[in-house]
Amino acid sequence: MSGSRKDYVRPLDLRNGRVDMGHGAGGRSSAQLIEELFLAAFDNDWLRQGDDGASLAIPSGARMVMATDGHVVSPLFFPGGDVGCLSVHGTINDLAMCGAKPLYLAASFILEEGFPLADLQRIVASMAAASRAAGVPVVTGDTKVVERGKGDGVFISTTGIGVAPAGVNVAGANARPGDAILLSGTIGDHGVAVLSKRQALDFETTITSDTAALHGLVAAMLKASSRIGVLRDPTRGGLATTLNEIARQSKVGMVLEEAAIPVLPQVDAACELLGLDPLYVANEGKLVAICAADAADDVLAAMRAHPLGERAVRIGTVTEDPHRFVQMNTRFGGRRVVDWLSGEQLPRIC
Amino acid sequence: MSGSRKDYVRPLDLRNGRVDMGHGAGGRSSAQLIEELFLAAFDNDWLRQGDDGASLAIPSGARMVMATDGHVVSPLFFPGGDVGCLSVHGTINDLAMCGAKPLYLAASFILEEGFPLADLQRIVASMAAASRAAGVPVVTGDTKVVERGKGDGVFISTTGIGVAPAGVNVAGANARPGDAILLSGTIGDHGVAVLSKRQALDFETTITSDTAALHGLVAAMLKASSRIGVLRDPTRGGLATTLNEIARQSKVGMVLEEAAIPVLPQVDAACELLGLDPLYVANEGKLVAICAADAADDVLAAMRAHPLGERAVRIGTVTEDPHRFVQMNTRFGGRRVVDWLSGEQLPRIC
Amino acid sequence: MKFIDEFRDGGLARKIADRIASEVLPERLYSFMEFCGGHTHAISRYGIGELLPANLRMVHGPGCPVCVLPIGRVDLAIELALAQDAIVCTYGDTMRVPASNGLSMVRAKARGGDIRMVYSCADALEIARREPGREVVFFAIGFETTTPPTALALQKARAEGLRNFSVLCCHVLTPSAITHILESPEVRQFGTVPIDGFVGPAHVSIVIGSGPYEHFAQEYRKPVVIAGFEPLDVMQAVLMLVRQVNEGRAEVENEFTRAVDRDGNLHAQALVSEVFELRPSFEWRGLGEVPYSALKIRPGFAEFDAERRFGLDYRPVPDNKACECGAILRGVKKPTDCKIFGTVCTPENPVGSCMVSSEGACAAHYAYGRFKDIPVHAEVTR
Amino acid sequence: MKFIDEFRDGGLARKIADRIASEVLPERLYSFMEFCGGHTHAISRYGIGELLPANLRMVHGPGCPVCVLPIGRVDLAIELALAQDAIVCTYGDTMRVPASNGLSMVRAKARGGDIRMVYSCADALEIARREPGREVVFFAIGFETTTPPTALALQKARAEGLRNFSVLCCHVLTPSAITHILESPEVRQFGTVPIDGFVGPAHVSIVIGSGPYEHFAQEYRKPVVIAGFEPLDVMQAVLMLVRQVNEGRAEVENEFTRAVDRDGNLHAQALVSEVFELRPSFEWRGLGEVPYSALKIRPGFAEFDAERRFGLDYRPVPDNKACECGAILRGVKKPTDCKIFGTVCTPENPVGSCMVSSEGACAAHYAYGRFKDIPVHAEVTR
Amino acid sequence: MCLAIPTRLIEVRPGAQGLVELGGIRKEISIALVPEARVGDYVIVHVGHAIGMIDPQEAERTLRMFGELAALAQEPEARTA
Amino acid sequence: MCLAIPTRLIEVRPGAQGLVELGGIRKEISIALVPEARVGDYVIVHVGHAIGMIDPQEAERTLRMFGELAALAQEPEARTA
Ligand code: SF4
Ligand code: SF4
Ligand SMILES: [Mg+2]
Ligand SMILES: [Mg+2]
Ligand SMILES: [Mg+2]
Ligand SMILES: [Mg+2]
Ligand SMILES: [Mg+2]
Ligand SMILES: [Mg+2]
Ligand SMILES: [Mg+2]
Ligand SMILES: [Mg+2]
Ligand SMILES: [Mg+2]
Ligand SMILES: [Mg+2]
Repeated sequence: MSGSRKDYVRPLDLRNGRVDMGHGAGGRSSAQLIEELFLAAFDNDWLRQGDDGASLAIPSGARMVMATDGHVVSPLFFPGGDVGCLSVHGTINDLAMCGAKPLYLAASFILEEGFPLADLQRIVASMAAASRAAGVPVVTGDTKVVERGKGDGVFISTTGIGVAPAGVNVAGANARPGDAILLSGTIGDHGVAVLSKRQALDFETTITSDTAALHGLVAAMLKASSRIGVLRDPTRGGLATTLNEIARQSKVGMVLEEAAIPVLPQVDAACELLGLDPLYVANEGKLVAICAADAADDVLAAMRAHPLGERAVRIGTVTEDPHRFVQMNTRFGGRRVVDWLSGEQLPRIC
Repeated sequence: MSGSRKDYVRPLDLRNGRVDMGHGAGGRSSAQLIEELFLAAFDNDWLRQGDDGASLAIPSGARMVMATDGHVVSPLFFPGGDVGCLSVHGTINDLAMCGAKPLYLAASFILEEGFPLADLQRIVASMAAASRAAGVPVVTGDTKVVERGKGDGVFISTTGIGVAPAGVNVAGANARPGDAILLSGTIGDHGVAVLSKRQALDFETTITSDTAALHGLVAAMLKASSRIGVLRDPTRGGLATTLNEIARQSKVGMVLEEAAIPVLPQVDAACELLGLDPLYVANEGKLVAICAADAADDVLAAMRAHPLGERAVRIGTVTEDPHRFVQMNTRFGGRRVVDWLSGEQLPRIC
Repeated sequence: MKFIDEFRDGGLARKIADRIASEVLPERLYSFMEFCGGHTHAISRYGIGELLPANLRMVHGPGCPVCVLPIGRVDLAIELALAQDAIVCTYGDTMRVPASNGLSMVRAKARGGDIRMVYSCADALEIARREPGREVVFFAIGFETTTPPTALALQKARAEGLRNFSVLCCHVLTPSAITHILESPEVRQFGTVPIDGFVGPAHVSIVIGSGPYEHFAQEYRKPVVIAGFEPLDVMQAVLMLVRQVNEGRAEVENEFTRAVDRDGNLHAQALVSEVFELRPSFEWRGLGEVPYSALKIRPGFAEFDAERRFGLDYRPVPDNKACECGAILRGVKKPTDCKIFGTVCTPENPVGSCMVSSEGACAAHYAYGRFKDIPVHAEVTR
Repeated sequence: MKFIDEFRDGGLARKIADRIASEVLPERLYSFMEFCGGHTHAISRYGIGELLPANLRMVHGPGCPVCVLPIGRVDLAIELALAQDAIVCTYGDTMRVPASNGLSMVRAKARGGDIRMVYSCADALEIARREPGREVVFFAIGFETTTPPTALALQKARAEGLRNFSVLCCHVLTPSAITHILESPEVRQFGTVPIDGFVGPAHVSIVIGSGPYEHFAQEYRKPVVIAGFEPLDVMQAVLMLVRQVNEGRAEVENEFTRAVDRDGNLHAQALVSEVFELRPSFEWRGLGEVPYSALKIRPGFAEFDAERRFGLDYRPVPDNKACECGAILRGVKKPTDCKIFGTVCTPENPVGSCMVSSEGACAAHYAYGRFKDIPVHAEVTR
Repeated sequence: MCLAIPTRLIEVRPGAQGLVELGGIRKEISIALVPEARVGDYVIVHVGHAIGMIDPQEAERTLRMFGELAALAQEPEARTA
Repeated sequence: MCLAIPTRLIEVRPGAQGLVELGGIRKEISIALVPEARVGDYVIVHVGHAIGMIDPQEAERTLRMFGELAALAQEPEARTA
């Protein structure tokens, strides 16, 4: 300013600095963290405004969809991604699974005292890149700092809003007996990629997380057919749990064909070694679609034409079943129930 | 179902149970926690749908506002509130501070393994009550569980959306020299109430947190005058930090009158005892408004007519100042700078 | 995956199934017990039951170290974590086994116990090295397969002079359990056990060899076929059992020759007997006290024996009265014969041993087979 | 608040201000040092400077135990937390004091040090009782006010036989510091110290009484008025100093008679001399080594002395070259005379001792007074 | 420095502890350093310990001194005006 | 029970450790219990330890046995049809 002494402020030490309690106290250190780290990465008009919330334009006449997810992955960096891009993809996908075009994201960071600012910057950069690639800006945010031992590096809760065009009615309760069950690609990649970096398990693999934003794929599918009833991303709990959720919501049963479900060989091998079942392992860039049987080919064609749906397949059929069992014809020739996940899926010895 | 054996499932042990890792794994335990605890408390059509997001009706033609906040208060229960109601009020207030009518909330819970389900239920009940009282439903949510020692009981990130009617333009950059600075009531109540329960400090006080949803007050104010430029809730960092933020955004200075700023005697006393300054202590049910000087009386009258603004006062004036200093005429007769908070405000001995 | 995928071929399965169908005598009932949870798992996961003739029934045995782990032993592990503040390391399998007072390792962890899941006992040793200021106890469960790695860890601990490492030894022995099923006093209570033959352990036999079953086959006149855990192995073993029954033989045959011979892994056996000795008696969940059916740590390793180190006092805890596990483990009843199967007793809240691990007879039936039992269904809503 | 609010009355302030204005000799310059940060704080917070005549200047002294804490002492506390894994308990004030290598207690905590803020040293003792397995060190700073509570804690620790509690003693003494300002060799460097009188400590004097200043007043011919920390106290003391100067007196006067007498708290003094003894020399930040200006723990309490217990080796660390604290603390320069005031050196990143605590001369001027210095401004943006 | 504040002692507790009151808030502190303190006295609290006491007569006297100044100050004030 | 899996030993490491490969993933395990194992062998891994080895000839023989059954089974299959 006119007549001011040169306005020098020591910048954040992004190389060796750590998050300390002052960064969360709301004073000048908080402002500096937001400005030099978050704003620098996400840079957009809404954030730069610096208000308590973001003021947004919304196309009128459409239904709005809102979705939220907390992201608490450990380790924070894993093959193929990190908690940053995951937190963008996860919420965008939940919007897409409601048939909505994602428009805006809000991000709430809970940082643990002592977390290296360099790691935070990497995570935020990854998040910003994911947000830009998806065309969904982070328009408002919040940062809190908790004491060492009361957090785990970084937790990111993202919330998204989007709009569902009139005529789109996608919901978990829409599966009908006879409908086809489609899957966009291989299962278990994300979970295995993350497990491979857990200290107690560590194994070498070239598997990378499938983390991706699926709204483009969904848009192509919805364009190809108006007869898609259900969309869902099989994240925590894996494909098995997601299908059981849908069966419960729609009050139907399902019969799957094990032979149709694509699993990468390394995922298969890791599951054998650890005593896991790929059906229960998390995915972050896959979706399940349930559509009218005679629309299945159109939808599959649209999926396969999209880079994130190249390996899309039909994996089964919705059935009438008062017990809402998800069953599976095994590759071996038998049939079994594919149940909900019980508790956590833990590596087993027997 | 027809022909089924009686469908008995052991309910959650809400008396003695604890959050365990299984509650966050996405399987049947997760579903049970959501259904018997969260859904039971928040009960509404959107949540009951059980989809990845909530599908919402939005009045067309208005600007939409989105705000998010993480809530990490310790202790979780404090005089006058708890993290549950706080997480509802905090985000509603951020929407209101943008001039918006809050419509919907999303909630992301990060639970620490071992947290008593009974406490979680109390928090969720308080949250549900606050949401009902405010008329702003929690329409979608997410729950994650982190290992013991990697969280702190419960973190709640809430995100809200609301609509700002055409013509309302409230933002931190709108303060103009000559404007009046209004405050809705006493400062420091929340921070002192929370500090009084910190193990190392504990003192007895009848002070309770001022946590409250301010959207009703804001609506009354906006109705009374169209010349309110800035609204902000002085939370973390207190009144001093909030005013410095606004001064920075609007590129103005401010002069306050210490004698006008209401502080409860017990808050004053606690600050004396701990070496704190009430200007830097957090509030959760107060707001600062900046309006044209000649609208101040109308706005103050509207505030005082509302239960949450009974003690509303004018505390100062916006000035032209290239240095963006917030200054204060002291009760004693001097003048000082009211600076940003540096680091955390810690109890002092000297 | 070599030596795996070939043994899961559905086409070959069909052929073996047809062969079995053609060889069973239509007028006869065949009951075979697969002792091992590994076989139970294969039968459930691949739907082998559907491929077997109606007059051939597979009975799930007690061969899952988690299922047979008695409540009282889990209580000891929890006591170490909660009352003694030890770091208790355990395989993932034991985490959800119900213990007394509504606890389990998962819930004890939620109550503040420092309980850590390990993939190998070597990891527990490593934790002890890294945290010399804490007591680290490895909760050792498992059959003859899992015992040699524990023995190795104990040897290393002694060699390194680790002062803060010990083992809560719950290793059990396969042959004595099989024998017990046929000769225990409880057999009277359930009537004659209608088992015509046994599918013998796969991986256990890698370590102990096929020899130890010979006495049993002769003594009790029951055929035994040692079989791998892949589905074709199981089907082939069933075929081999059908043939023995049809031909009136009671021999030990080995389908799993690619990994098992008569002697087993002598190196591992020597190591085990250096570190462990027989326990006179040990409680098996569902079976009760079984004489000479488990191992304990030899006096030479006493300082690494958590039971001695912490002066632990074993207290048996009775199973739920409604639970039919005892009868199920002996092949006398089926999971669906239990009044509380699928309602009070579910994988989320297991009541009896057979529901504890996914290898347990009830859990396997719940997870994989219950679509055949229409009245049971799985819902969270009340 | 009784005995507080009455002493903050703005109306009375005006009267005293007018009286001062009427009594100062217009042709004379008056420079008074308030030794204590408490007075500095009152002057800044209440804007007292504005109420004093232009020819009367208040000089902020070194009387803040945080400001004068040398880098090397904070380094020791950090070493205890990071290298010795001790729980280091400390008053909130020390948390942001800059140490070596860009660290501070706040940042050492962020790097994993178990550093806990306490409100009282009794809380540190309580932590030691609750966590007998950990070493607990109380980082004891402060003047004669804060020393008796530390002495009490050490007595209790010895009486209880606490084996894991010790104190890193950094207690310093007021009279020697005041003396040093007037007689140290460094005075030559800065020229004559232009101080006409001292506002004497308030709370320190409660403990030590007004007696100890008498020798000083006589020896150096400087008036001293002991004053409370409320703004009216400060103004009244200034008036009393003006009168002494005008009348050519150099006495110890006591404005704070409601709390201070000649002897002080004899009970507390006895306790302190039982536990502590004089250090031959101690480094003060900004002042350098000051002889007999601090206390150490007596040999009878050696096991509770963190310096002996952990074999700590004090290493002095020089201040930043640009820093003018030495001159400022002696009243020769003002904060705005420092080249880096308000730019490189700010409360977020304090460089010198005067910026460390909000009581420091530079920090107080930055927080409360800098609107008078137009060129400096406070912005986060670059 | 040396933040300390006069509070009223409202209860003496075992172990040389005391409950003090200030502007409606209460806190337990140590009174071991002021063994002469009695309920009703104003003790000066620093880091959780009473380190001294207020003499109400002297406080009164000091305030009176300020007041006398006020009276004396009439004259110069008039002069300024 | 006793989850164990045949993996190929691709590297012998100090301290009786070995690197094994399965379907493209690799893991370090202990080979202390199978001192006879050599690189290229298939070892059976359980709880991070090789507890035995696969005899490839025997595996071949077993598979052939299934195959022979397949040939024999032509007849009953025809009967079913
Ligand atoms: S269902 Fe449960 S209680 Fe019943 S027999 Fe099986 S394990 Fe025992
Ligand atoms: S501004 Fe900082 S560096 Fe300069 S004299 Fe003050 S404390 Fe020292
Ligand atoms: Mg979601
Ligand atoms: Mg998601
Ligand atoms: Mg989803
Ligand atoms: Mg916020
Ligand atoms: Mg942590
Ligand atoms: Mg916000
Ligand atoms: Mg808020
Ligand atoms: Mg706000
Ligand atoms: Mg979710
Ligand atoms: Mg915690």
